Amino acid sequence: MDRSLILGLLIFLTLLAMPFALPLIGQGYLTGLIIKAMLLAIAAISLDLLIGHGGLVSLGHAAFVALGAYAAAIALQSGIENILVLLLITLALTGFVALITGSLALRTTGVYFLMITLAFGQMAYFTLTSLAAYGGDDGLTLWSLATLFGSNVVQKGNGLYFIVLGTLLASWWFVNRMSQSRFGRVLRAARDNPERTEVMGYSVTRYRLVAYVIAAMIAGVSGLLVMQHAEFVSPALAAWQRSGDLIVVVVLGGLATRNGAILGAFFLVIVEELLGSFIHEWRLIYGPLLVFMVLFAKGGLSDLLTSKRRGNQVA
Amino acid sequence: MSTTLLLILCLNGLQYGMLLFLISAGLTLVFGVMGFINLAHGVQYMVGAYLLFAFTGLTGNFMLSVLLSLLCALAFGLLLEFFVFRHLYTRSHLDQVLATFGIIIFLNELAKVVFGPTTLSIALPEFLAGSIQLTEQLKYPIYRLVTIGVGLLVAIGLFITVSYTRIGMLIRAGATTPEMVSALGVNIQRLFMIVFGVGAMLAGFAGVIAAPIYAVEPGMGDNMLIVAFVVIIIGGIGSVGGAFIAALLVGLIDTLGRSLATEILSFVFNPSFANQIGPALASMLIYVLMAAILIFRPRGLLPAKGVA
Amino acid sequence: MSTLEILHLNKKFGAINVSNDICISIADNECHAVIGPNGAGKTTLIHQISGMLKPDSGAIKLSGQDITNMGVPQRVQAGLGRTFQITSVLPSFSVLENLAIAAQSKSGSSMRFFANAARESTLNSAASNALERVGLEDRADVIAAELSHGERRLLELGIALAGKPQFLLLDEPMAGLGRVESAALVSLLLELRRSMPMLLVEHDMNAIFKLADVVSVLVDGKIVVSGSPEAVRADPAARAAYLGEGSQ
Amino acid sequence: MQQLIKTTIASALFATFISSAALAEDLKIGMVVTLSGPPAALGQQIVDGFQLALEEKGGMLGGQKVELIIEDDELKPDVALLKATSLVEKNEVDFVVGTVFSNMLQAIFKPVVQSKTFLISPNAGPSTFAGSNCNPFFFVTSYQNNQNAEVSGMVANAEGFKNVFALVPNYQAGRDNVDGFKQTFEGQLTDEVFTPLGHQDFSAELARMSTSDADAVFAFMPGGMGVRLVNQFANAGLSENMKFMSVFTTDETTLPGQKDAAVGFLAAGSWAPDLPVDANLAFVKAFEAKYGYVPGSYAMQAYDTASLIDSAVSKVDDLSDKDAVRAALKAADFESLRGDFAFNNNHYPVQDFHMLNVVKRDDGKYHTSFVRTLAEDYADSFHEQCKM
Repeated sequence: MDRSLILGLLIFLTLLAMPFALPLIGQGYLTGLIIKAMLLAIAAISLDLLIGHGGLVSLGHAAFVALGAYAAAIALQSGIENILVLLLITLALTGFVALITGSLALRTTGVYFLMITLAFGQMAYFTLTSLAAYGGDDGLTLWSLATLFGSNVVQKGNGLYFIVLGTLLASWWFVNRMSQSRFGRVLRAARDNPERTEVMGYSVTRYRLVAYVIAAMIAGVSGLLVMQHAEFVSPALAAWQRSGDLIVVVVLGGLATRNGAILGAFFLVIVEELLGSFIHEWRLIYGPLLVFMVLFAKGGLSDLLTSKRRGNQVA
Repeated sequence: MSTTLLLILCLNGLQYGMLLFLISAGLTLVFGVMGFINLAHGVQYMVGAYLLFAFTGLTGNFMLSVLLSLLCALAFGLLLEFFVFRHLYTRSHLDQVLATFGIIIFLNELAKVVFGPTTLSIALPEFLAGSIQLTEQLKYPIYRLVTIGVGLLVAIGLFITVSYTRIGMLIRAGATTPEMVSALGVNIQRLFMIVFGVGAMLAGFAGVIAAPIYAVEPGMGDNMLIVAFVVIIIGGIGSVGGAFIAALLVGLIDTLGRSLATEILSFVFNPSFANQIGPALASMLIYVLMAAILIFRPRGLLPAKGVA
Repeated sequence: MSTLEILHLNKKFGAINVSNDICISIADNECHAVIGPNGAGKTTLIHQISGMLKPDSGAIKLSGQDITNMGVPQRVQAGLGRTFQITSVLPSFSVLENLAIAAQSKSGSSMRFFANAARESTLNSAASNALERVGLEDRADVIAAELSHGERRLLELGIALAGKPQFLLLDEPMAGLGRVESAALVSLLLELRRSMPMLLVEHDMNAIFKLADVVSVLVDGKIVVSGSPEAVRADPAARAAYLGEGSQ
Repeated sequence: MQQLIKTTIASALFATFISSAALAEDLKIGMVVTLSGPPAALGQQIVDGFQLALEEKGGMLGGQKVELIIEDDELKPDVALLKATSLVEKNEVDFVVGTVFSNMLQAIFKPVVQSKTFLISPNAGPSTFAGSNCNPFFFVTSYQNNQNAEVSGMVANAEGFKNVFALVPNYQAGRDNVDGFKQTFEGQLTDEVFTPLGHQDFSAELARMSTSDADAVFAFMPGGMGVRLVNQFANAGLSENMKFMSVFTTDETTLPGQKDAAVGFLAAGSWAPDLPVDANLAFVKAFEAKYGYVPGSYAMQAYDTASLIDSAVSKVDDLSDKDAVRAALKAADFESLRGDFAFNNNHYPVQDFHMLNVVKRDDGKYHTSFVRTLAEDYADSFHEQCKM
C-alpha cells in the first residue's frame, strides 16, 4: 500500500478517536478547533481540485463557502430546518452560480483566471454586505439551527463533529477517487497541455467547467457546516483574504497530493493556535515561516511527510 | 448634481488614478519582465507612508522627509530583492504568491508593533496645505493638484525611459520575449534588480504622497494591492501605457461610482432601496469592469505581446 | 470517394491573402504532401484544417461530413488526427498514459468520476496497440518529459494513432530528427500509408518523394502546381517558386 | 510604542504566572476584544482599563484572585466564536468580558449565554439584544448604540442648528446612528450620505457639504475613517463656516491623529476624561501615568466593568448560584467613573449623557471635554420590548 494512503488512513483514524480521547485528558474543548481545521480542509480539498488537478488558480473560492453558508442561513430563516433539504438548496445555488461565473471565467487562463475569479468573489462579497434584511455587513446570528428530521444530533458536540468528519472523509475520498478516474485524467491532461488535450478530442473548457462546479459545490457544503458550527454567517466569509488563506493551505500542503489539503489546513490552524498562545504578535513569526517553507520545503508538507519526490506541476 | 461637484469628482478620480498608476507601474513591470507575482508590492506603499511619518517626526521638514523616504524605499526594495525575491524568480507563481504573502503578514505586523495600531496622520507644510479657487464656486486643495501634477511627471518620465532609452528597450524586450534578453548577453540579474528597485520606489512614492491625504495605518497597502492588480490586468500585463490608461479609468470609475451610484439608482428605484444597494454596487464597479474586459479581451486592453 | 476535401478555402490577415482559393482533395489511402517556402501559408492551412483558425470562406469536408464550423475537439471526434510541428505531448504523464488518454476520447464518455481509469482494459489495450505501432514498447512507463526528442516525435504520432483517426494531418513530422531517426519514421509512415489517408507538410524532400502520391506547391497562399512527385519536380513553376530555396 | 510591547509582555507573563499558580477558588475572567488591525487601539484601551482596575485592587476582584485570559478576536466572527467557546469550555471562566464591536458580539453571544456564563459587554451595545432578545446572562456597561446619536440630536437642538448634513458609513451601526439622531433632532436633515466602510477620500462629500445649506454636520465615522474625515474637513477649510458634531469620530483613540483639526468639534457621550467625578479624575491620572496616553471611553467602560464584577463577586458566596450573581450584577453597587449608573430591566445602563467638545490641553495632548449634561438618567428606547 502506498505511503500517502497509509498517512491518510492514520489521519482519519486519529480524527475519529479525538472526541473520545480528548475528554480523557481534559482537553475536550479542542474538538472545536479540530472542527474548524476540518471545515478549512474541506474547502481546501475542493480548491485543490481546481489548483492542483486543474491548474486553475482561483482567488474567489471563499465566495462559494460564503454562498453555501448564506443559502442555508436564509433558508433556515424562512423556516426550512431539515439539513438534507438545506444541503440540496446549498448545492443547487452554489452549482448554479458556479456554472454561470465559471463559463465566463474559463474564457481566460493563468493569472487572468485568478483575477476574474477575484472579481466574481468581490462581487459576491459586496452583494452579501448589501443584504440588509440578513444583517448586511454585521452578519446574521442564527437563533435556530438545522435539524435532521427534527432531531438535533446535527447541531452540537460530537454529532456535529462526526457530520463534519464524515463530510471531510467523503470529499477526500471523492476527490482522490476522481483524480484517478477518466475525468480526473482529462482534467490533469488539460493542466499539462491544454492544446494537446483539445487535439486529443476533448473540449477542455467543458471539463474545467465541470470541475469548477463540483469544487464550488463542495465548498458550498463546507459553508453549510460553517454556518451550523458558528451559528452565525457574515460577508467576511467571502473576503478575498479568505480565498488567499485557502490558496496558502493548498500550496503549503502540497498540490494535487492525496492528503495535502488536510495537512495544510491543520498546519495553519495549529501554528496559529500554538504561536498565538506564546506571543500575541505571532504573525511576526508566521510570515517568515511561510517564506522559509517556500524557500526550503519545496513540494509542500505532504512531501515532507511521505518523502516522495515530486515536481511542482503548476506554473 | 451640480457641475462643480462633478468637476471635483473628476479631479479626485484623476488624483486617485495617479496614485494607482504609481503603484501599478512597478507591479506591471515586475510581473511583465520577470514573470514574478509580487504581492508584497502593496506593502511597499505602506512602507513609504510610514517612512514619511517617521522622517517628518525626526526632521520636521516635509520636503526633506519626502526625499529621505524615497531613498529608503528604494533601499528597502533592493534589500528585499536581494534576500528573498531573487531566490523566487525561477519558482512557480504559486510559490511566489505564498512567499510574498508571508512578507505582507510580517511587515503589517511589524508596522503595528513599531508604530502602534492606531491611524496616524501627517500634517502638510504651510505652502501645500491650503486650497485654491479654481472657479467661482470651486475650491480645491493645492496638495491634490500637486499630486496630479507629480503623477503626470512620473508617467511622462517613465514613458520616455521605457520608449527611448537602452534600458527601456531591454525592459520592453524582457516583457515580450524574456529569452531574447538573456540571449543578448545582458546581465539579467542587474536588469531585474533595477526594475525591482524602481518599482518598489514608485510604490513607496505613492505611499508618501497618499499619507497626508488618507492617513497611515497597518495593512493600508492590502486593498491598494488588489486594486493595483485590477489596474494591471485591465491595462494588460507588462504595459506601462496600459497601466496608465487603466489607472485613470479605474480611479475615475471608482470615485464617480462611489458618489453617484446611489443617486443614479434612486432615479429608477425607491430611495431606501437605492441607499441599500448603491454603495455595494459602487464598490463592485471596478471588478465588474475588469470581469467585463477580461470576458471580451482576455489579455487586457493593451497587452504587451507574448506575455503569458 | 475522397476522405478530406478542401473547397475554395480563403483566409486573409489584414490585406495579406494567406489562403487563396485553396482546393485539395485527398482520396482513400492517399498521401498528399504540401510544400512551399516559409511564409507560404502552410501553417495557416494546417490551422484551418485542424480547427484552430476559421477560414473566411470555403469549406472543409471529412469523409463527406462538413467540418468547417466545428471546434478542434469535434473535428478530432469526427476522425481527424494530427501531430504538431513542435512536439506536443503530456509531459507529466507516462508514455502509456499519454496513449491511453488519447484512446479514451474515442471510447465512451469521459465524464466518469469514480472508476479507476488505469484499470480499464479497453483503454490499456488500445494504448498498447498504439505503442507497438510506433515501436515504443520498452518505454511504456517512462514519463514523457524524460523521453529523447526522437522518442517524443514517435509518441506524438502514437497519440494521434491511439485516437483511431480516419485521417492524419502531419505537420513536419521529421523536424529536428537525425538521418537515422528520419529513415525509421519514413518507413513507419510508409506502413501507415497503406491503411490511412494523410496530409503531410514537410521540408524533407527525400521523405516526400518516398511517401507522397500527390504533391502540391503552395506559394503566397495559392497552390501553384499539383501533381505526382515526379511531375512537380519537373515543373518549372514549382522549381522557380520553391526548389530554388534549397531542398533541405 | 514600547509601552505597548511592555504591556503585552507583562500581561502575557502575568497571565502565565497566574494560571500556573491558579487555585480552585480563583476567579476566572475571559476577555474577547479586537487586538489586530487598525481597531486594535480600542481593544487595547479595554485591556489597559481593566488591568488598571485589577492592579489597583491587588489583582483581586471581590476578594478573589483573578485569572484574566485575554483573547484577540482579530475582527473575524469565526475567530471570536472559537475564542469564546474555548474560554467557556476549556477555561470554564466565570465571566466573559467582550467585545469591542457589535458584529463580534453577535458571533459570541449565543455560545456564551447558552452555557450560562455571564457575558458583560464593555463597549458593544447593539439594539439586537436590548429588546425582545434581551438575555438574563447578558449585561452592557457602556450604552445602547443608538443613545449617543440620540443625544447628538439633543446637542443639535441645544446649539440651535436648523439644517444638518448627516454622514455615516453604510452598515447597520451607521443606519442606527442616523435613525437615533433623527429621533431627537427637531430641525431639518438636508442630506443623508452613506459612504462605504473604510472610505478613504471624503472630498466629494465635503464638496457636497459646502454647497448644501446645512449649518452643521453630524457624523459617525469610527477609527481611521474619522481621522481622514476630520483632517480633510479641516484642510478643505470647512471648519470656518460649519459646525461639526459626531459620535465615535473624535474620541481619545482618534484625536492623536486629528490634533488641531478637531479642536472645538462637538460630541455626545456619557463620559469625558475631565468629567468632574473624583474617582474619574484619579482614574485618568493613574491611567496616563501607567500607559502614557489619554484614556478614552473604552478604557473607562472596562474599568467600570472590573468594578462591577468586583462588587458582584464580593456580594455572592457561591459563583455557581447564577441567580444570586445576576441579582448582584443587576444592583450595580459600585462607584462608576461616570457618577450615577444603574441597570435597566434589559441590563443596559441608565445614565446621564452630556455634550462634549474637543480641547487641547496645556501639555499638548488632546481630549474630549465635558460641557454640560443634556439627558439625565437616560434609558434606551428598546427596553420596553424586553420581557425579563
